[in-house]
Formats: sequence, structure tokens, C-alpha cells
Amino acid sequence: MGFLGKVKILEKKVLQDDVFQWIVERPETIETLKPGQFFNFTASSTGYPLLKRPISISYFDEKQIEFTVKVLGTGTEVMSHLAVGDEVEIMGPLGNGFDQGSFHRVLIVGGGIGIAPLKGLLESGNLSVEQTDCILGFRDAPYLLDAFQKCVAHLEVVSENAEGYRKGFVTGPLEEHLNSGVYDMIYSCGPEAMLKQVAKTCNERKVPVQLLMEEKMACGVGACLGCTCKTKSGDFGFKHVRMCKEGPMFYGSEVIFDA
Amino acid sequence: MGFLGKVKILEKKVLQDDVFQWIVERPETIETLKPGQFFNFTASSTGYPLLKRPISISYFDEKQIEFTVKVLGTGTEVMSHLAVGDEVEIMGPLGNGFDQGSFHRVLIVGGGIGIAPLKGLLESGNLSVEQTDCILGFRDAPYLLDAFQKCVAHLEVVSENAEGYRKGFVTGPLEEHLNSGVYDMIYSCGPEAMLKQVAKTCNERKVPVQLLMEEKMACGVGACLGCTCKTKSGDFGFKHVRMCKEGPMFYGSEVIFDA
Amino acid sequence: MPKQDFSTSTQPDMCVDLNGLTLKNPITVASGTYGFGREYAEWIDLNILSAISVKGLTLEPREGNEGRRIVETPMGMLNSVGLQNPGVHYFIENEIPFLRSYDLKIIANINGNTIEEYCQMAELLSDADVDSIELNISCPNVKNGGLAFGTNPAVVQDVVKRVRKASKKHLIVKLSPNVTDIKEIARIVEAEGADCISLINTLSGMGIDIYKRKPFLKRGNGGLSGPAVKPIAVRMVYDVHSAVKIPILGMGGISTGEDAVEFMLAGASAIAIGTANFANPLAPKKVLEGLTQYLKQYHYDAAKKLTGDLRI
Amino acid sequence: MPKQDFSTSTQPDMCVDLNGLTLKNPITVASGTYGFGREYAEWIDLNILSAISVKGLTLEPREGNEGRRIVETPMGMLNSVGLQNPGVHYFIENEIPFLRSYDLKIIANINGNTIEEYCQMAELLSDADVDSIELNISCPNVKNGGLAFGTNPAVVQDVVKRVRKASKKHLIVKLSPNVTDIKEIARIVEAEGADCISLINTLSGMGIDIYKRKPFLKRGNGGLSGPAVKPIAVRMVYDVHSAVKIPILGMGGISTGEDAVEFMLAGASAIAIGTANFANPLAPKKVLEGLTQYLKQYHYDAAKKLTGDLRI
Ligand SMILES: Cc1cc2nc3c(=O)[nH]c(=O)nc-3n(C[C@H](O)[C@H](O)[C@H](O)COP(=O)(O)OP(=O)(O)OC[C@H]3O[C@@H](n4cnc5c(N)ncnc54)[C@H](O)[C@@H]3O)c2cc1C
Ligand SMILES: Cc1cc2nc3c(=O)[nH]c(=O)nc-3n(C[C@H](O)[C@H](O)[C@H](O)COP(=O)(O)OP(=O)(O)OC[C@H]3O[C@@H](n4cnc5c(N)ncnc54)[C@H](O)[C@@H]3O)c2cc1C
Ligand SMILES: Cc1cc2nc3c(=O)[nH]c(=O)nc-3n(C[C@H](O)[C@H](O)[C@H](O)COP(=O)(O)O)c2cc1C
Ligand SMILES: Cc1cc2nc3c(=O)[nH]c(=O)nc-3n(C[C@H](O)[C@H](O)[C@H](O)COP(=O)(O)O)c2cc1C
Ligand code: FES
Ligand code: FES
Repeated sequence: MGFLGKVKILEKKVLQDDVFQWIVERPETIETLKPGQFFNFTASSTGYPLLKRPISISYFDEKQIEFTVKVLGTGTEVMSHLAVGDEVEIMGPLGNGFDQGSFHRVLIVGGGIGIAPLKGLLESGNLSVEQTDCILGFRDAPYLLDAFQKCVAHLEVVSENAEGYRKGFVTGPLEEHLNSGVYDMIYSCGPEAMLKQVAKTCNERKVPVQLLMEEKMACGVGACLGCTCKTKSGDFGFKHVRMCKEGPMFYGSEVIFDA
Repeated sequence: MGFLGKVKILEKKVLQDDVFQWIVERPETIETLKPGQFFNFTASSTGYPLLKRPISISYFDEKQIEFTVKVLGTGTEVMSHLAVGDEVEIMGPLGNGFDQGSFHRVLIVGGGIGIAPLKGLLESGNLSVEQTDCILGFRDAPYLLDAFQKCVAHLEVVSENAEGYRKGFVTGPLEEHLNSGVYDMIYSCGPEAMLKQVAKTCNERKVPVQLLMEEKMACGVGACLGCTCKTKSGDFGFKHVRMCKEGPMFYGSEVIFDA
Repeated sequence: MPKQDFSTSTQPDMCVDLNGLTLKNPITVASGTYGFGREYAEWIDLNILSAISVKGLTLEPREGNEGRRIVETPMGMLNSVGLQNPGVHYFIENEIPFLRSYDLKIIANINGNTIEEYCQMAELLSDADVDSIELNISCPNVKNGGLAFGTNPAVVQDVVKRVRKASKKHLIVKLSPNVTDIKEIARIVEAEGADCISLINTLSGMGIDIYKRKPFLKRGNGGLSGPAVKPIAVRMVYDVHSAVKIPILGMGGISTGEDAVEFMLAGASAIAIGTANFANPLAPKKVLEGLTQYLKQYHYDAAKKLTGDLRI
Repeated sequence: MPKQDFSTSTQPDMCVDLNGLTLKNPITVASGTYGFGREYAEWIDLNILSAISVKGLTLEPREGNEGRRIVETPMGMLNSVGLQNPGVHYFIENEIPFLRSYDLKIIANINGNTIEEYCQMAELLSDADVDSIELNISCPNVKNGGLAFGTNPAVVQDVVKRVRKASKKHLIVKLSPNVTDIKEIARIVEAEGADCISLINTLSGMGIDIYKRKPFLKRGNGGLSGPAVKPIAVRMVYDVHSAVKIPILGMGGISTGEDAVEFMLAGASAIAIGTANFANPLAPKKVLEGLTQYLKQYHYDAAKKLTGDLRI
């Protein structure tokens, strides 16, 4: 059963100027949650901005759900002004979430705020894995490294601009890691350009990769057909599937990226 | 010189469910203020609602300005959520304000939130008067009676619904007061229907009355011609004058009310 | 509105009649915003709705437009879905039975590349268990250089005349707002035998990604909907109401009971909620409650009495 | 946008040319939203503006419409001012001298009840110290049953042709968005010798006071402006840019530098700020700064290179 209503903000952390975390009470009616699923947030009670804002689960347990939000535009800006004790309207859980299971060795590849749902996978998922490694990429200063450090065997961090980290994108370390040939599942979330690259790299090596994708959404429930991406199937040689319903997780082998 | 910028909210009082007061710091660049003038408020930093909200001065001194606001729709609702320490963008002072001077006996006639600028007149104005009397009308429970009690000789309060007060509108007591023939200036602010009635009653008795009028405004500075009312003059037998610039104070003898 | 309690007043009669299509209340949902009802069934009791206009149908299945399909705009949105749908045959076989498990009327929204396609769909649906056909003439007319059917009076006349002949079902014609004179189009639609007019469809708009320096949507243009367009929609409903006698199903930015009242006062007999469903899946419930409260407060014993009831 | 500092980059050339009317930067203010500049002079340095299109002028003074004139709508507003203005003679004598004390171009927005009135005003202004005449053809045509001049192609042709003859001044023709095919109108305007096209004027809209059960505005209809209409305006600027060669002065909901960039990418050579002035009297400054920053960030050495520079 989905939940649509207000929840109270129990905790708030500011990770960076433009990144914050909320812990909200988990509504009792929500029976199951899966890492990679998301909730749709009513950014403001005034009705503006008009559309809900999708935010991934970055941690959950029986009592609480955590969200990690990057302030980009009006919606997330308004949200950032809410304080502990305030209520916020949420709708979810939505989307398919990550496929979990038993693996030999797992590699996590996250970029920017895309690390949020990956944190959720590591902290609240039920992966059965011998070893998990992780590559995180940031444009500027990294955040949430502690959380990942705790959950993985090896953590590699790259940044385009911040000092003290390997310079560049996740793709360099990714190729190096994959060349070892030990990984049997990759999980990735980040900007579209990164996901496209990750998919390509994994597909070439025939390593299964779960991509958590992002597209502008209107309804979030599968009704408006506004959030489609292309997958390889169907009568036309491709199919438009809904990120909010059939996704946001797709396997690298099934997605067709825009040129 | 007008001021356009942010000021800090120094104090906030909730008078009723839907009526609150702010005291904000008075910007140093504002040289003169007059009771009956107003400021235009940016209700929300998100840009929605679109237009500024005009609010009258309900008290001022060298350091502070007070506003008394009734929550009606989205704009005032958003404003009501601001707290002490928050900043709010204001623009003003705007409008002509009340004409002051020396009078024998003054009668104040206020209705609903229209009592706010009249409070400003009594508390921060420089009327030179032998005696001031006052009639206030409310739909439901009255508020700010103390403030008026302190400043006037006789205060009469009517309410349409609240127990313990004379039932009805301000017009009954107004006629009784005017029949005494002692008043040489009336100040009034309230809903349009009330002002129309007040103007009629005063005009019939040839008692001068200053009406603080209200109309939807866009610019607040006289540029858009959106806030006009009709006055008796000009080539057409009437003239459209701007409430925000030539008003919001007009004499009862000059206004032509809509049919 | 003053916060009074009207729960004890007698319940007004909410039933309205769209010239043969009877609705238990004036609240319907707009085509393309509600799929075939399935997705929202988890979030709201579909029995609240008096009707659903289903996702725009085409003769053959369509995958719709590529690339980004949604752009948020100030209190509105642009869409360029491109009529992705499983086709009219699939709809008849698989979606009608599902919808029939609810107490609501089914309006089949049809879209053709040619007049022949419109007619074929209308014929197919004549024998199907739908309550009404909504002819969407806002789609680009491939035979006519891509300009919408609905903007050319002569083409409007032709398509309505022939679809009217092709089917005996209750027929709604949905007008495009992208025209100089909506009354002219409405009069033609009425004259050619439509039972009801729905409006407005989306306004043609565009958004440009200034960082990528190209339109957000692959086709450039998209359809603007949501509260931003409400004043335009109300004006058009008012204009059409003054021009024709057949009932109007009004839409365009409705999200509250007050909005619904506004459209009905302007001349709509019933209303549809579109974009507002995205912002609030409980919008139909909220609108129905708000409308009902207004009727009680202003002593209307029947919703239908609100239609066009302006004091001018 | 990433918060980088571009203050050290070289200042781009902000100058743009509207086919004979040279502007020191692309930022102007829209007719009817800025009076004759006087009221805003207290709040912003008018020298920031490259031009002002003054309040719509008529041959004789007008008191404008009665009753309420403004209705706020979701991210927009309706107005029904009805061209209240002191008349073209008063303007020439009393307002031009004031405006000339600032470094900005003066655009005289003219409005006629008849074609003759338009021509008379154009002649009068030919000898006046204005830099351009903006022909507003959105006003109701009294000889033509009240339908706007600007919506009938034949009437548009006639009025532009004759005004063009009546004056040698730089001539801008301002288009009404309430038409089926804006390109058709734009082509006519170009063919008849206009130097520049401005668009969009307001969209026809309505709001109803559900408590009084009448339209908020006495005339029913009003003109919709503000951010709500921006997607429609951008689409029309894009369409017109693809149809004509003369430059475009774009407007409709612009309130930020990003909006200005969007209009220029769509094809505008300069832009006007209207409703946004009400929400923020410093909007022109903010827009100019935002535009300049964008030009630096994307390495444009001249504002004029932005016009129509889409990657498609
Ligand atoms: C399934 C899903 C899960 C998500 N999970 C998360 C999550 O866990 N945490 C999270 O923070 N976000 C997440 N997002 C993204 C989040 O929904 C958006 O960031 C959010 O909706 C943005 O809303 P906004 O109103 O703040 O910004 P908007 O106003 O919608 O727009 C974004 C801003 O970016 C600007 N912009 C766009 N492109 C550029 C560019 N190239 N250069 C500079 N500026 C640009 C725009 O002008 C605009 O101001 C998720 C999205 C999806 C679909
Ligand atoms: C010069 C001037 C001075 C002012 N001074 C003050 C002041 O000191 N204090 C103060 O509180 N206000 C003052 N006002 C009024 C104040 O500006 C408005 O109340 C405010 O702008 C309302 O904004 P809003 O966004 O809250 O409501 P809006 O959203 O603008 O609309 C008002 C609400 O009332 C509803 N409504 C309208 N008519 C009815 C009806 N008949 N029955 C039920 N509901 C209805 C509408 O639906 C809407 O929700 C002043 C106005 C002017 C022009
Ligand atoms: C995502 C989306 C898809 C739409 N698809 C259709 C459609 O297939 N057929 C149709 O007639 N109208 C379609 N419309 C138009 C709506 O039915 C409605 O006329 C319009 O959105 C105005 O109402 P609103 O502002 O309440 O959304 C669509 C609108 C949206 C937002
Ligand atoms: C209050 C008001 C008055 C207007 N008066 C005129 C006018 O006299 N002449 C004219 O050509 N346009 C007039 N307009 C239209 C504007 O110039 C502009 O075209 C329109 O508002 C769209 O721009 P915006 O959304 O930035 O306001 C007026 C607009 C408003 C809001
Ligand atoms: S957002 Fe509507 S279908 Fe996905
Ligand atoms: S509000 Fe613009 S002139 Fe008064």
C-alpha cells in the first residue's frame, strides 16, 4: 500500500551548503520499502512549484526513512527551509527499486547526489555479498564518505575540482576495477552522462549493471507517460517504458540512451 | 526616499487564529512616515504569489514599524509562517496617508482589519485634538481593543456574531454619534461596503471624512493604473485616480463609489 | 470562505447531464492525465469520479515521442507525450473490463492522422462498451501539413460531420484553444451534430534549455496545461457557452472546488481535472468536496443550476 | 548555474540593433507597465534601461475602464486598464522632455479606434522627439465589431501599410497572441514595411468572482500577462523568428536573466520586461546582470550573437 500524506521531520542534517538530509517518521501503513525506490515530495504547501519532487530513499528502517537532497532549483530550495518538527507531504514508495540477491563481488558506482540511493542500498538493503567495493565521483567536495566507508571494503573517491582526491570522473577507476574481472554485479546512480558511460563500459565487458535513472516526472505513478526512456524490446525495436513505474532501475543491457 | 529591500522581523504577535502582527526594524533611509501609508510586501521568496501585498502601517517610531495582518489567501498565509529573526522584503512607504491637523473632536470608524491603519493614526500620528471617540466593528471576535481604549475617550464596539458586544454594523452607532453634531473630522477604514455607507452618512451631514480605501494593486507606485477609483472632477465629470499614489486616503466628498 | 459547517444542510443533487451522457457528479478526469485509471486506483477511490476520459487512443499502437516529454513552467507544464498508447483494439479488450468494475462513465478519447482513421475508430467504438467518444481534433493533421485539425474551420466541419455519421455513440468534440475565434469553431461543431463540447486542450508552448541551447522537447513545441492556463480556459468556456446550446465539459487548470465553480459559472456543465492530478492525486475528491460545500453555502439544490449562473 | 565568478572576463558588447533602432543593451520595459517612467525613477536608475515603451497612447485623453482592473492569477495577472492615458499631445509636450533627461530610447505605443486614428498619431509623432513608434494592433477595432485589429490578416495589412506611409519613424508592430497562425500575421507585417515586430501582447483571459457570481472585470475579458504566459510567448517568438527576417522585440513573462536568454535564443534581438516590474522594480537590473553573466559564461562576446543561436 502506498502512503500519501504528511509526515513529521524528526531530524535534519546539513551536509554542505546545498545538500541536506531529513529523517522522517515511517508511516505505519507502508509495509515494504526497497532501496532504489523513491518518494514524491510536495515541495511547498502553496501549490508552487506545481509538480512533486522525486527523492530517493537514502536509508530506512522500521521507524524511519532518510532522504538526502541536493538544492538545485525552487522546489528543493523551498524544501531546504523546512525544519525539525515541520511536516512534509510525501507519496510513495514509488518505482521498482534495485534487484538484490546473492553475489560474489559487487561494485557501487555513484556520482554526485546519485550516491544517496546507493547509500540506501548499502545500509538498508539485503544484499548477500562476499565483498563490496565502491567508486564515488563528485564535482566539488565529497560528502557522506563515512557512510560508505563503513559499508564497503574499498572506497575510491574522485573529484573534478576538490583537492586531495584523485582528479577526474568515475570512469577511469571503473575501467580499472572492471579489468580485474571479479565483479558479478554493478550498481550505479548519477548524472545521465555518467550512467551512459557506466552502461557502455559494463556492457562491453558483459558485466550486469543496475542503473538508477532520472527523468523529469509529472505524476510519478505511471499515468502520464511523461518520464519514459527507451529499452530494447517491443514491436518497434524499442519500447518506451516509464521510469517511475517500470524503473527507475534498469539494467545497462536493456536501456537505449539518447544520442 | 523610498526603501526597497529586506528588513528583519523583530517581534511577532498572534492576535487571533488569522490575525498577526510583526514589528520590523525601520530602515534608516526612510526619513518620514505617515499614518495611512502602506508598504508593499514580497509575500514569498519563491516568486509565488506573483504580486506584492500592500499592508498598512499600524504603528511606527524612529526604530520600528508595526504591521497588522489578516490571513486571507495564499500571500498572507505564506507571510504568517515567517518567524522572528526572518527577513521580509518590503517596499515603501507608499501612498498619501491621512491628512492630520488640529480638530475639535475626531471620530474614528474602523471595520475588521481596517482598524490597523487607524491604530497607526492614533499611536504614531500627530493629531491635535480635544477629544477622540471611536467605533469599531467586527464580524466575529474583536481584537486590539486595548490599543484603542488607551488612545480614545469613548470606544464603542459592535460585532455581527460575537457575544457581549452590541450586535450589528458600525453604521448604527455612527449615525448616533454624528447626530450629536460635535465632530469636525472622521477617519475611517474598513470593507468597501462599510466605507461607502460611512461616506454617505458623513456627506449627508456635511462632516468631512477621510476614507482609507482598498483596491487590488499590481505595481503599488502609480505606474500600472490598475488600482484606480473614481473621483468627482476632470473633463469627463469624473476622474480615475490611483489608490496607490493619489490615495489610499480620499475624502468622502470626492469619491464616487461603484454602483 | 468563512469556515462554517454546512454538513447538516441537505445534500444538493450533484447529477448533471451532458446531453445524453448522465454523470453522477460534475467531476471527471481529463484525457492523457489518468492513463486508463489503473495507476491512480491505488491512490484514490475511482468511484468518486463520474467519468474518465482515457488516454488518447489511436488506431494502431504508438510508442509516442522520443526524448524528454515534460517541462515544468510557472504554475504549468508542457508535455510532448505524442499519444503513446496501446491502440484502440487493445483498449477495447483489456482496459474497458477493468474500468467497468468501477461506477464511472467511460469516455474514449480518439485521435487520427486522417479523417478516415477517426471514422474507423468511431465505428470500432460504436460496438464497444464505452459511454461516449471524445473527438480530439487538436492532433496534427498529417494530410494537412501537420497543422492541427481543430484550427481550420473547414476541416473541423468535415471531420465532425463524418465521425457523427460513423457512430451513434454520445459524441464530445474537444476543441483546441490555439485559434483566433473559438466561437466560430464551436458553432460548426454544434451544427454538425456533436452532443457536447469539451475544452480546452493544451496551448501550444515552448521551453528552451539555455544550458544546452535547444528546446527541452525534441519537437520544439509542447502542450501547456495547469493552473497557468486557467484564465484562458475560463474565457473560452464563457465564449463558447455564449455561442452554442450544447453542454460544455470544461477544463484547463482546475485544481480546487473554487476553480470548478468558476468554470461552471462560466458555462460548463461538468469539468475535468487534468494536471492537478499530478500535483495531488486526491484532487478530484478535494474538488468534489469544495464544489459541494459551495452549493450548500449558496443554497443551490442542484449542481446543474450553477451552469452559466452569472449575475450579469 | 555553478556559482563562478566571471567578473574578470571581458565585458561582452551589449549593444543590439532593431533594424535602425540601436539599443545600448537588450533590456527594455513593456508598454503599460511602466507609465512614462516617472513612477519607477524613484526605485531604479532608469539609465539601466535601453528603451521604454510608454503607456499606450490614444489620440484623445482617456479615463480608461471602470471598476476593478487587476486580477491576480496563478503566476500571472489579468488587466483591464482600458488605455487610460493623457493623449498623444500631452505626451509630446510633457512626458518626452522628462524621458529625454535619461539615456534611453523612447518608443511611443499607439492605439487607435480606427485606422485613421492610428495614422493621425503616427503623423503627429513623426515630428516629435521619439525614437520609435510601436503600433499596438491588439486593441478592439470599433469599426470592425470590436474584434482586435491584430487578429484579422486583411485588417493588419491595411493598418500597417497606411501607418508605414504616415510616418518615416522606426516602426515596431506589436502582435496579438490571440491568433491561430502568428506566422501569417508576422509575414504580412514584414511585407508592409515594419522595421521590427514586438510580441506578445496579453492573452485574452477571464476570472470570475465566485462569491459575487460575476466576472472580476466589468468587461469580462482581460489581458493575461506574467510568467504564466512565458511558454506561449517563447513559442511565438520562435515561430515568428522562423517566418520573418526583421528583428523581434520579445516579451511575455520575462523576470530573470535566464528568461531573457531563453527569448533571445528563441529569436528575439531584444526583450521587454512587463509584469515582472510589479513584482520586483529591480527586475531590469537583475535581468541585465543575469544576461551579462550568461554571455560571459558561455563566451559570447556580443549579446546580438545570442539571437536564434539554438543548436538544432
Ligand atoms: C527517481 C528520482 C530520484 C531522485 N532522487 C533524488 C535524491 O535522492 N536526492 C536529490 O537531491 N535529488 C533526487 N532526484 C532529483 C530531484 O528530483 C531534482 O533535483 C529536483 O526535482 C529538482 O527540483 P528543483 O525544483 O529544486 O529544481 P528545478 O527548478 O526543477 O530545476 C533544476 C535547476 O537546475 C537548473 N539547471 C538545469 N540545467 C542546468 C545546467 N546545465 N547548468 C546549470 N543549471 C542548470 C535549472 O535552471 C533549475 O534551476 C531524483 C530524481 C528522480 C527522478
Ligand atoms: C492600501 C492597502 C492597505 C492594506 N492594509 C492591510 C493591512 O494593514 N492589514 C491587512 O491584513 N490587509 C491589508 N490590506 C489588504 C491586503 O493587502 C490583502 O488582504 C492581501 O493582499 C490578501 O492577499 P492574500 O494573498 O492573502 O489573499 P488573496 O489570495 O489575494 O485573496 C483573498 C482571498 O479571499 C478569498 N475571497 C475573496 N472574496 C471572498 C468572499 N466574498 N468570501 C470568501 N472568500 C473570499 C479569495 O478566494 C482569496 O482566497 C491592504 C490593502 C491595501 C490596498
Ligand atoms: C501529459 C498530458 C497528456 C495529455 N494527453 C491528451 C490526450 O491524449 N488527448 C487529449 O485530448 N488531451 C490530452 N491532454 C490534455 C488534457 O486532457 C487537458 O485538456 C489539458 O491538460 C488541460 O487541462 P489541465 O490544465 O487540467 O491539465 C493531455 C494533457 C497532459 C498534461
Ligand atoms: C497593466 C498592463 C497594461 C498594459 N498596457 C499596454 C498598452 O497600453 N499597450 C500595449 O501595447 N501593451 C500593453 N500591455 C502589454 C504589455 O506591454 C506586454 O506585452 C504583456 O504584458 C506581456 O509581457 P509581460 O508578461 O512581461 O507583462 C499591458 C500589460 C499590463 C500588465
Ligand atoms: S511521471 Fe507520469 S508516467 Fe512517470
Ligand atoms: S497599483 Fe499600479 S497604479 Fe496603483
